[in-house]
Amino acid sequence: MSGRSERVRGKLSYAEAIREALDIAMDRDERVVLMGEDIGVYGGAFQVTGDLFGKYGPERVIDTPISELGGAGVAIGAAMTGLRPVFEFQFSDFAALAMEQIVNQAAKLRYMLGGAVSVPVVMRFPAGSGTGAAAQHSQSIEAWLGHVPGLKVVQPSTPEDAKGLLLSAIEDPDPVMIFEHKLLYKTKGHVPRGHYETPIGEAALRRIGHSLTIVATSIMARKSLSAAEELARQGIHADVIDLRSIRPIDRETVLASVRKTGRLMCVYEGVKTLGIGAEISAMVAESDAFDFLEAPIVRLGGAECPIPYNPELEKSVVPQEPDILEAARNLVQGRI
Amino acid sequence: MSGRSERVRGKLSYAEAIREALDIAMDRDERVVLMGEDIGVYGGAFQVTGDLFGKYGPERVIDTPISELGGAGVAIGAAMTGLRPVFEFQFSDFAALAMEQIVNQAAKLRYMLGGAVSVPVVMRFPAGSGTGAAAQHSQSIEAWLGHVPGLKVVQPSTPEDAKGLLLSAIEDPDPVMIFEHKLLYKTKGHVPRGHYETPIGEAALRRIGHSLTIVATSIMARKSLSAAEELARQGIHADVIDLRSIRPIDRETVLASVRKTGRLMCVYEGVKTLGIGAEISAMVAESDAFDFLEAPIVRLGGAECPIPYNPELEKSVVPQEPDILEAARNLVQGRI
Amino acid sequence: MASSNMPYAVRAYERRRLADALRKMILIRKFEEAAEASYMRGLIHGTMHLSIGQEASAVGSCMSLEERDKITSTHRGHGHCLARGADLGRMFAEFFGKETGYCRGRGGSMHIADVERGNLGANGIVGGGLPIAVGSALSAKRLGTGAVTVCFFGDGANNEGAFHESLNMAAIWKLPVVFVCENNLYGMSMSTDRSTAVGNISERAAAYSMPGATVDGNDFSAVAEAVDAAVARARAGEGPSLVENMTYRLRGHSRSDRNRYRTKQEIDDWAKRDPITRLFGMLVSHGVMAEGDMAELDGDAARKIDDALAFAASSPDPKVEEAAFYVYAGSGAR
Amino acid sequence: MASSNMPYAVRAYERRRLADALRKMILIRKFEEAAEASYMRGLIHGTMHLSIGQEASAVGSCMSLEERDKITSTHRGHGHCLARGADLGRMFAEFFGKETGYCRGRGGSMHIADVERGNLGANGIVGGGLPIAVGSALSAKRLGTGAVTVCFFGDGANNEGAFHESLNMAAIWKLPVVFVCENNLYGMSMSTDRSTAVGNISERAAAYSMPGATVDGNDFSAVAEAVDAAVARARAGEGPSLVENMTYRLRGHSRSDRNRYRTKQEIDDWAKRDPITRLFGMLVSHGVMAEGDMAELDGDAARKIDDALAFAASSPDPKVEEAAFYVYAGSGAR
Ligand SMILES: Cc1ncc(C[n+]2csc(CCOP(=O)(O)OP(=O)(O)O)c2C)c(N)n1
Ligand SMILES: Cc1ncc(C[n+]2csc(CCOP(=O)(O)OP(=O)(O)O)c2C)c(N)n1
Ligand SMILES: [Mg+2]
Ligand SMILES: [Mg+2]
Repeated sequence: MSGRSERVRGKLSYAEAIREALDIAMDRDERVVLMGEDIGVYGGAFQVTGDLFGKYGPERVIDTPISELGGAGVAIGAAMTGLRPVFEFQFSDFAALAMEQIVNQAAKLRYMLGGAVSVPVVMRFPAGSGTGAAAQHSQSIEAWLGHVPGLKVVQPSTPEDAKGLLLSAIEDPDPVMIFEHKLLYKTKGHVPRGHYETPIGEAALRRIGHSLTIVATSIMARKSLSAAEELARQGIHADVIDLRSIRPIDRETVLASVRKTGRLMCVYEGVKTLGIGAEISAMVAESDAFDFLEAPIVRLGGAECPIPYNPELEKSVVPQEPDILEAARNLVQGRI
Repeated sequence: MSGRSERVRGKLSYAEAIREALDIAMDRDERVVLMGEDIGVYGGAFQVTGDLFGKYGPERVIDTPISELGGAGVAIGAAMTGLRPVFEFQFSDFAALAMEQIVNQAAKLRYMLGGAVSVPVVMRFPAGSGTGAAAQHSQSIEAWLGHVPGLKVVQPSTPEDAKGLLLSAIEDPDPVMIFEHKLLYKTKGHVPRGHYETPIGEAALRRIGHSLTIVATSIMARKSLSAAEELARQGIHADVIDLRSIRPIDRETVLASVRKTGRLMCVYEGVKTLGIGAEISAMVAESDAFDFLEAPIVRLGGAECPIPYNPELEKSVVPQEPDILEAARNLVQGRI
Repeated sequence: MASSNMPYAVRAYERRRLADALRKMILIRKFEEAAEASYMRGLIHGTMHLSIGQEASAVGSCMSLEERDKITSTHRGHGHCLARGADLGRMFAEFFGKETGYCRGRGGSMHIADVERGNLGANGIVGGGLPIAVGSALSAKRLGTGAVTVCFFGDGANNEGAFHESLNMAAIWKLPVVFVCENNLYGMSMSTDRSTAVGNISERAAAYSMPGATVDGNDFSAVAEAVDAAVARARAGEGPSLVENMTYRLRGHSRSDRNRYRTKQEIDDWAKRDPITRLFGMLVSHGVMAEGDMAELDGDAARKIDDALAFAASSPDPKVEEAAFYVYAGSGAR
Repeated sequence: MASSNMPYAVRAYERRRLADALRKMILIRKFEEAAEASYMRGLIHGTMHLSIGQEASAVGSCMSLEERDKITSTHRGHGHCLARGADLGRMFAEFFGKETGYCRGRGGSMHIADVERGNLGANGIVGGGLPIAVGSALSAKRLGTGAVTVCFFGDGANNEGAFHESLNMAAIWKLPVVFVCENNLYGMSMSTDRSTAVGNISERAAAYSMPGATVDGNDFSAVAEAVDAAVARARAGEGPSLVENMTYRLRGHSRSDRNRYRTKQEIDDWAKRDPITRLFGMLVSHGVMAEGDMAELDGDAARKIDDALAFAASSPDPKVEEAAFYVYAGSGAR
């Protein structure tokens, strides 16, 4: 839309990139409003909305009471009737309080009403472990929403995508759920200026190799990329796919890579069982790419355990770079 | 416990088998109480509790207000402090209202407290489509709970298992979630008398073949068995595994079968993407059984669509027997 | 001072509007009786919740609504939908699962909606519509449309957390929404005595510093008076209200209800307070209608119902290949 | 009539118990100050919510509790835990993530619990403990244990649906539970003025036909008086109550709070109403203590804290191989 504004500038953090997207969207469209707990003068639990309250005021940056079910429902009702709400959950864990409105209402209304209504709501979920906040503030529950037709679900891993996917989401006529890993908020990267959209449903091939395919989500895409650099020094060359979107999934990008490499590893932070890696694995195993597989499909996911408080324990229950390295080496060297 | 009471008698329906389990458990243990909406004089929306209210009275068969989050939480708090509540959701869809208490509390309390507490609660969820109740009363959301460490999740497909798994669940020191398919309530089968326990975490190999392995859950286990009879007439002999438990999963039974047959098909009613079939497929694809696979792993799951109201549409979005037949034939004849 | 002894409705509305209200109530009754009959004959799939006996609540609560206004409805929502002027044929077509139905056969009775007439939809989740209504009111306020939203819900729904969260937000933000509780004494089998820790649900309004009123929900005029005042208040920017219409469902909760939790006596007593008979009697006694008019109204309604049933019956089913249309924007013709 | 002019606490409790209450309040204060210091020194992971300034609410609310009684606590729960007599060493050990901690290092500050002393646990979910408390009260009633449950929650939590559902169920079933709202004027940055559509949260009690009272939560005696009465009522089988303790957290919500939503003036004003100073002053003025006693109490507390910190620091970390112990019964030694 905003044409030739793709000049690169100083790096922005992931949180700043999100804030910039919100600012741009609010500036171009009066209907965009922000809702959530402590997003006003406090600037958000993770300082994502920052001073947007100062710029747009309480009419458009709306602090909600601690009422996740109701708050999400209000955003949904508002979206049905002309606003474009972006609702921030303080932690993705609290989605558990609002599943009824997200799943039974937002996801299904268009369908149940035979297309007579749209629910263009965006919900943002700070997710993941690594902050010492323990079991009720550290979950990765994107797989729940990825299982729900009617929703779109994305997990940006870079500042550029955080902005572009959010701008896409706000334009989208359907409900879009954005999982933002808390440890990413301070990571920096180049972010194009102005308005641009990163398409929902497209994975990013971040690195090209031939020895194996690594499909990773969110912060695991970064860890996998970094591991892949080290692997390359050891003569193992990975395709690294940052999935970005888990509903819909970019099937073709994954399959094309697996057809080339013959080896697949999925890396994700959510609990391994029934996590996103299960879907990627199954999607490949049922496709024509199956015939190209030279080894079992490896999943590196979170342990079957709530997130513990102790920092060493906490690290031990989600994949870390050394785990990725080791699993990749074993996979390529036929040691599984 | 109740020793030699395994005499076979007239058939019971699935609903009657559940009621019998509740009755036995209440009779042997004063601490067992039932909670849920309209489970008292009304007998439950699906007449599962029936006249237990008449027998045990309002102190032990407790009608709850329409407050799923609070009701589930009360059951959890009661379980932590000495009762053995069995909580009935009127429809599994309403679990969406109680996810916070189920997931953030029941599943995690033992862990978060370092083992200092137990949450021996049982929750029952009438699930699935086929009754014309449309998108908010027909979901199969067991995959959400299957993704949550700290819970146990089962899906009985026969009256015998419905009773045995429920009795196991009530004895279990951890929270057990039972998904009961609504279309199964009236199906009949032999049910042993008295107290017995069907172990949680064990699949049932319902039929022995060699051409392919069908792993199915809940009502799909019945449909698959029936399809397998027809397949046998056509010279295709399936191992049919009724998974019964989706957390934990009986890995060995599935892998042993796949090592034998070399072909795997998963049949489940939940939405295909990120449904239980994804996990089964991935579990096999990452195991040593991978080397025995002679064909891609087929998943027959629900369509990427809420459950529609129109009866023909409703049938079309979940696997039916002819779909199973066709998919199995294609798999065995190498046509996928 | 004679006029002040007249019921509110007679004072407030023109004859035409009073007759129209009665006509709508009769239409709702006949519509549901016809739906029930179709159901019995196996023409309707699934379940169905009839509001027979509650027509004054539906129609009375919508009297002062304008085109721009919105409602959110419930699983027991046929009356709400018709009160806002929905097309009978498209409603029956929906029950029959037809492509011409309001939801193209995908929703059924529990999701009946008529978005063009401001009905944002019935809801299969008890309490599900409450936050949505508040969102609709938030839109109206932000966008300055002047629209008011009427949010219907049952006595059972008042114990859902969504009730509490919704009323609180509506109040702190002074939103133009009217919460209309249709208290028919039971949430399925549970009486409000057993389920609800307060005498009148309207007393809960105080917990949100909003006005609350309990009225005879089978008295069309009383309902209209209370809701009109609440709508005016909302329209004037003074915030939300809670109105409780005391009424009764003469049928069971749904098809599977064996009425074990209430007595035949109670049902009979309430049948005597039939809201249609009462409104008709009032209109006759105030000279708005004549005794003989009822037959004509009944006849009119019956004809409309027959036409609508015929339309629905002859409508096409949705195509099975199109089962997954309308999950996302752009999938499915519109 | 001199005695009736005496504060409730002085009338109701023996000297020993009054001194003990003050001792506990001081211990809580010093404990949290030490935790804060450890946090600053990077010894504590994650986040931490301090209740400095709210000690009278924690200790006053537990005065009439017996061993069999239960409490449910919140994310701001150190005071509640210590009020019930928890071991300081095991608490610090938990903050340090040690195997000797109350949660074996798996829970941290937000999940601190002491089940043996009836503390069913802090909760990271605002409002999460409310239904659990009701469940605990249901157990007590069914099993006839005579136990009362005190349910702590914040002003912010009062807008969660769980609040509404829990109070309603407690009331309809007349359960032995006391809801203690610690109203410190803010839920994170949102003042109750902005978040809550009612003047005093205790007014919401009427929506559940239970008694509600608002007291000065920094006045130990006022808190104890109100909660003791509510506990007695619960114990007598007369059902639940709601008590609102008006108090203030002198620290930020958590480490990341920049206090942008409140003024320094406000904080300073509240600091002048320090509950510890006030209780001590009261005890001195009624001859229960002497001015000079404070130094000894402080010294005692400091020594206990030092010992506890030493215990925690020297305790072993949990083994990484045992990270997934305690997910299910039987996994992990006990
Ligand atoms: C969240 C939720 N819980 C339970 C149900 C099942 N259910 C459908 S209607 C109903 C009773 C609702 O009572 P009320 O709100 O008084 O409405 P009424 O049926 O009396 O019109 C129940 C329990 C549901 N649909 N949604
Ligand atoms: C369900 C839920 N929503 C939001 C949060 C984030 N959060 C933690 S404490 C808090 C404020 C709670 O306010 P209040 O209940 O008044 O307790 P206080 O912190 O003032 O003691 C918030 C919003 C949470 N932990 N859980
Ligand atoms: Mg009702
Ligand atoms: Mg507070």
